[in-house]
Amino acid sequence: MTDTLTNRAVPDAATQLDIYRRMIRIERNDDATRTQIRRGRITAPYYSARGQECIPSAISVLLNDDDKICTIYRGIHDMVAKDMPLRPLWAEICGRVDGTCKGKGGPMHLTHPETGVMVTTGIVGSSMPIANGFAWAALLDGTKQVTVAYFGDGASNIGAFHEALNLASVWKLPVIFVCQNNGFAEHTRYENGTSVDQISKRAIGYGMPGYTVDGNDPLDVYAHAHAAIERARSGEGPTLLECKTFRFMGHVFGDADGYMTKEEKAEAMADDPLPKFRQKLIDSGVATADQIDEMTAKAEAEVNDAIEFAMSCEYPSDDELRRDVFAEEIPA
Amino acid sequence: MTDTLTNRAVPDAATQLDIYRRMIRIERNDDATRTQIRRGRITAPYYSARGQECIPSAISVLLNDDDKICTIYRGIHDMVAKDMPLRPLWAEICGRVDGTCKGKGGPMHLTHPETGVMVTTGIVGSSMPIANGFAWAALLDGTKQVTVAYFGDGASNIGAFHEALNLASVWKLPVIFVCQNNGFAEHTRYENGTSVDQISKRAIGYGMPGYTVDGNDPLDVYAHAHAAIERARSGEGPTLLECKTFRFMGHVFGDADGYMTKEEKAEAMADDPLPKFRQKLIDSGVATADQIDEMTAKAEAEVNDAIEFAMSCEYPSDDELRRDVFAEEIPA
Amino acid sequence: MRELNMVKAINDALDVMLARDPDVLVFGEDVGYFGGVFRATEGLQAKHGIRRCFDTPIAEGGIIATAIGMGAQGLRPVPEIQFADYILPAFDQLVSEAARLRYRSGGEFWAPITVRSPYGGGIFGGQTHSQSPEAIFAHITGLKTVIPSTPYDAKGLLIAAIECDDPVIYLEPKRLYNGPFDGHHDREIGTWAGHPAAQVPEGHYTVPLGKAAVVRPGDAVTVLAYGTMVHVALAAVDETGIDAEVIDLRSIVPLDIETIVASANKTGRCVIVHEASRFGGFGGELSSLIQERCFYGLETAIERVAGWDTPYPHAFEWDYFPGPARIAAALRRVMENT
Amino acid sequence: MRELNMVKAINDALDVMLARDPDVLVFGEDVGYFGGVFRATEGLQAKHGIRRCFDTPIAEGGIIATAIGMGAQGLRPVPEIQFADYILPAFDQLVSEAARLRYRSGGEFWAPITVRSPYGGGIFGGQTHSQSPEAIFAHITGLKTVIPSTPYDAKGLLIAAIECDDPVIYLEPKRLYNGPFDGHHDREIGTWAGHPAAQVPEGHYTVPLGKAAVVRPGDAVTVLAYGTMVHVALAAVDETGIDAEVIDLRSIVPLDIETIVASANKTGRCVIVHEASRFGGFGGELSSLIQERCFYGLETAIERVAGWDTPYPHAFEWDYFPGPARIAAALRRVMENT
Amino acid sequence: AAAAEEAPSGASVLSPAVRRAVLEYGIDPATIKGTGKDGRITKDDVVAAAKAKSASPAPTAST
Ligand SMILES: Cc1ncc(C[n+]2csc(CCOP(=O)(O)OP(=O)(O)O)c2C)c(N)n1
Ligand SMILES: Cc1ncc(C[n+]2csc(CCOP(=O)(O)OP(=O)(O)O)c2C)c(N)n1
Ligand SMILES: [Mg+2]
Ligand SMILES: [Mg+2]
Ligand SMILES: [Mg+2]
Repeated sequence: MTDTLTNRAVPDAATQLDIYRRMIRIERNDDATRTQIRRGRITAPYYSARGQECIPSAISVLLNDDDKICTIYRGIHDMVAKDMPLRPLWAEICGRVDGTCKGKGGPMHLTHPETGVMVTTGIVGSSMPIANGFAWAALLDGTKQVTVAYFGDGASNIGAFHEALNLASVWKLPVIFVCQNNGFAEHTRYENGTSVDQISKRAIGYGMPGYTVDGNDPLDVYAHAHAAIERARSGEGPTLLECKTFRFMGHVFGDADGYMTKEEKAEAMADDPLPKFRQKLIDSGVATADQIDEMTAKAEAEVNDAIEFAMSCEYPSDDELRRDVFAEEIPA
Repeated sequence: MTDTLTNRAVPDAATQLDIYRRMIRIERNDDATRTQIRRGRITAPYYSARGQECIPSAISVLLNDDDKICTIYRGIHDMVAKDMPLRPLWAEICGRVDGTCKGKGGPMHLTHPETGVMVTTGIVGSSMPIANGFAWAALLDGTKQVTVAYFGDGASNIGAFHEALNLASVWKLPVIFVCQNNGFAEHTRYENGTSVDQISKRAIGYGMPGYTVDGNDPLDVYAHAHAAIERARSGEGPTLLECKTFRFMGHVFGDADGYMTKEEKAEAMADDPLPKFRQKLIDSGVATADQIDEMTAKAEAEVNDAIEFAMSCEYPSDDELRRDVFAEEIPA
Repeated sequence: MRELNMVKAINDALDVMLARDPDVLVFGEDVGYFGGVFRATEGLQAKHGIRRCFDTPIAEGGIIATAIGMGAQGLRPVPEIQFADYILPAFDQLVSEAARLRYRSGGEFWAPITVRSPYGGGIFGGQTHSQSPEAIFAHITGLKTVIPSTPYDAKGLLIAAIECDDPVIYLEPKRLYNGPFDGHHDREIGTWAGHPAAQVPEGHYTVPLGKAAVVRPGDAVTVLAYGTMVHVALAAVDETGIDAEVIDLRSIVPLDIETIVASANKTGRCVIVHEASRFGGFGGELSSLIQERCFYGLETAIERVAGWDTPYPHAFEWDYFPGPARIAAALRRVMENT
Repeated sequence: MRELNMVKAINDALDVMLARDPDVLVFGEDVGYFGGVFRATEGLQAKHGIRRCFDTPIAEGGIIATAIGMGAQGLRPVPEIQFADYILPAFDQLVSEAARLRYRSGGEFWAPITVRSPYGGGIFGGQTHSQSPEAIFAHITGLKTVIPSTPYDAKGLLIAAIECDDPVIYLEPKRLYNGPFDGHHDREIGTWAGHPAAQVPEGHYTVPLGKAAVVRPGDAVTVLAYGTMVHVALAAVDETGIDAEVIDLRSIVPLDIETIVASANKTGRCVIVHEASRFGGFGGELSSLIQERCFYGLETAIERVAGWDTPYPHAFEWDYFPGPARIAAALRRVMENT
Repeated sequence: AAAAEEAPSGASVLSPAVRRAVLEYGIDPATIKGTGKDGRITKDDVVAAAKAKSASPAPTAST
């Protein structure tokens, strides 16, 4: 009952490599984050997106810097995929003044207008309808800018989801609603919170196309994102993409995983998008193992540089506390 | 794409007459309300449901006193259909102490637990998810009680709708969600607020049956309500019924109707459910014109009695102001 | 100059800003084609086009969220929420997003939105069409809250709010739309005709946010009010003959604390008036601020006159409403109590 | 008697009530199978069954609405909202429905629900996982607001809240779950072990709503606090050596005004402490009430020590948090200022 | 408060404004007859008493 794509766009070799570049950058960054936390160098709740790298990577190759994304606490992969620079990202995670938000956003509210990373919320659902505002602005300005709203499967059950999709469709807004369905909302299984077997079916209720996509297959995500973005850019309105995937590290880093069986977890993790796509690139002659290793090393170097940079930055000074509450500084 | 009923229950003659009795009681009550306002005997914003009589009438013949309804500002027809007595109803509209809420609810918040009229909200959407609570209680108590949530087409676009339907479906609650689609939300046309051509299609997104029904045809409403109530009582979960109808008197009594063409309005009003069903009852030999006239006269008398009763009641005394804020009275 | 009532003054402000600034957008339920249930947006869609003034579905959270996104991209949205009571489904968006975007982005972007909403009672609206929610907004850091009491101020403050780069909750005392209601519901109710503040200049002008107006100078007691209560307080002062200084706060965030403190220090006596229920209302903040800053200037305890601590009561509207008699009694008390 | 930390005490209260009253239901996100993100509902589903303790989708408005309907039909739902910051999407249901149902039905039915929610800062939660929203609830007539500060009170107040026929917002200071945090974040942080109020009786007992506790009697100055701030205030008092009377309000609605007034009249000096930002916070109500009732007994201006008027600031958590040093400074000021 | 325990009558309850006034003008409140509610001393009473005091010959005007 969910829609089926007829014209499947296929990324060329360079684009495939670019997708992989983003994926490995995410993966290296995620790995380093967990290491830093484990070593006690940073203290922050961390919502790892290990396993979900493919989704924003295959989408972001189709986006420009001025295309916007609105994402969530589990969204650093979305930002890294959008090529947000890692130094200000890390400085922000560490709460330093050179952070992209002067240290005042912190790990849960990273934003970076230069690369279109506009809203990151800690309140489930809230960023989805905000995406519509960016899209309206684009319509009004007559640009081709699109906005991608990333969210989880659990978030598809809150009222904000409904209002966001209905508004976007009534107004034919250039938004792509991307549900990263990892099967769980915190520790609650999909089916205990969600009344429909495929979230993409909800698109029917908003008169927009809805697709269920293999979120671990870059080519599948790319093809559907391509259609959705084309549709948005040409003024036809929004699309709902449900990308099925898995979060390898549980809800928040350090989580116990007693809420699923070992077999279930092992099976899901066997479908790791990274080694699978790596192998595919090599097999299809898009890249050699060496090229990929080089790319990996480069990503790792960038991450390490960003971390060391961040650790060397100052904390914001006390006056910052009272700045940015309003346009004018508030009195002490 | 919306569901189609296969087994259509047909009301027997007595039931058909009972539906008509409820319809004419609503219509006489509505007519009297408008007269009283016109004559300046009551001051209240009035959301007439003239034209929508058939929907709650054909549903209420299937309900018991302990089945609950949750409705809205445009809901007096739903209450009258549920056989709420008219004296306390009118006393409440007039703000008198003999009102069903001691005059403290007023015309927008009428409730009457004895006939299952439990929640009436002025905030669009808010009563829908509350219906789930009654349904949960019924599940827990192991009764066969069902809850009907009435709401408008415009209300299907607010977040509360989404949360209500998803929760009800996940928990398989005995709720019937009845959208009285009259084509307008205040002065805004259906299609300017709603992204799908049939609201019943939204049921797909919640894994529940959804039907679009002719809300001016008692037999069609009855057949679908019958299926929905059966489903609910047998523990299979909720249903969404979209009943298409029209509000003859605009949004609020006294409204200008410049937001539609004269032809459009005339055409909609030509499908008046009352004379149509009256004729049908006569033609099919269910009742004679005399019987129906007698029924009408009886309804009218009941309404007049209720009005005169209400006007003779006292206003609540000042101490009532501070009662019912909390379980204990608050100090003056 | 033209005389306008408050609805027309608001309409005029929107018209001026739509014409002047292509980034200004006006939208909400029934706002476009129909012109708004209180007529505040009448004619704007016809004049400025459907892209600049448009209808929305019933989805208050979605409306405010859309405004936030627009604002973060540089537009100046002016959404209408039809009644202030309907703001609550959008409360999360206002608090967690609109109010906080500037801070958490380190000043990179913000939500320069102006949420217009009619509020307050005295119109037989019952529980959910009469409330005064200003206190819950005043407590949210990052939001500004503005409340006009005259057509002149309504236009000037609204333009200032739209031009302000912060999110502003602009509450319109709906009881004042057609006239300066003084609380005497049992008398004939006047219109704005002939009122000096109904003289509304054409074109662009502003009344700055954060500047109170001393609407009646006096030496005996300071009366703080806003919205409808300004007119009710003036009536009460007249009726008592007490030489009160009546201050119309006009915006409660930012608050013109200097004007308040100067007056309180001068008179040594204060009465604070608001329609919202008393417990936890904005009067508490005003009273504490004065007490903190003028302690040794106080001759008697500061009084609050407010709605009772009940839901807005359908059957007791005029008992709940803090009318001239209740204010006059408080004025007499603070004058006697020394 | 057993020693329990605050989470365990809350769990115990729920367990007692689930066992005692078949109408009690416990539900929320991750509450059932998983036992709650803070473990407050651990083991309850296994013991009392999936009908009595269950998981919900992420839909705060729907969760509260469901509780309202259950309550109106005579059940006693105890929904959990995972963090108080997530209550906002349910604010409409709490204000327009839960708080108002009894009044507008003329006392025919009501919503005897207890909304449990962890609140407050000091846990590096940033903007949306640290806030203290009590003031916006206190202003809503029809809601009661309860805040425990010890395991003993947490259990007794929670049982009282569940048994209360009104809707209660029960805010759990999450910083106190594991120990009586006194604001010295840079020192080793203690647990509840050995604290007298960690002695939690088995079975059913209540701590009545609306009764404050004088946790440290004194003659020099009255300190009003609740939640985490009780322990921070006690530390500050200790450090200054001032003979302060520290009052733990325990519930802010209903408010134990008698205990407050008696203490303020005795000491003539007051310091009010809360974590929430100051402007429009609950301290304003407390300060005005004392000023109104004890005016001639006040030796010096009432002070408020509170969070700064900024969003909860990720990068400045301990600057924002009203720690012992800030409270001590206020205590010294009110003792000097006469 | 301490002041409340010392003197009975109207002088016992002094508003903050009056307390400051008696300090500024150096006047013993016990010597003032209050004209306020229940014989309470007002700020005006203090000012009047101060005027009366300065109108009477200065106690020690050694030039
Ligand atoms: C309104 C709200 N309710 C609850 C939470 C707590 N919470 C944080 S993440 C989460 C689960 C979200 O699940 P999903 O949408 O599937 O995203 P995922 O974490 O799996 O990526 C919950 C319940 C919240 N942040 N906001
Ligand atoms: C949350 C909220 N927003 C807006 C309103 C104002 N309002 C009252 S009725 C209405 C239209 C509702 O339309 P619909 O759901 O189709 O019901 P109908 O009135 O047609 O029966 C609106 C917008 C409200 N009461 N509550
Ligand atoms: Mg998920
Ligand atoms: Mg309608
Ligand atoms: Mg603005």
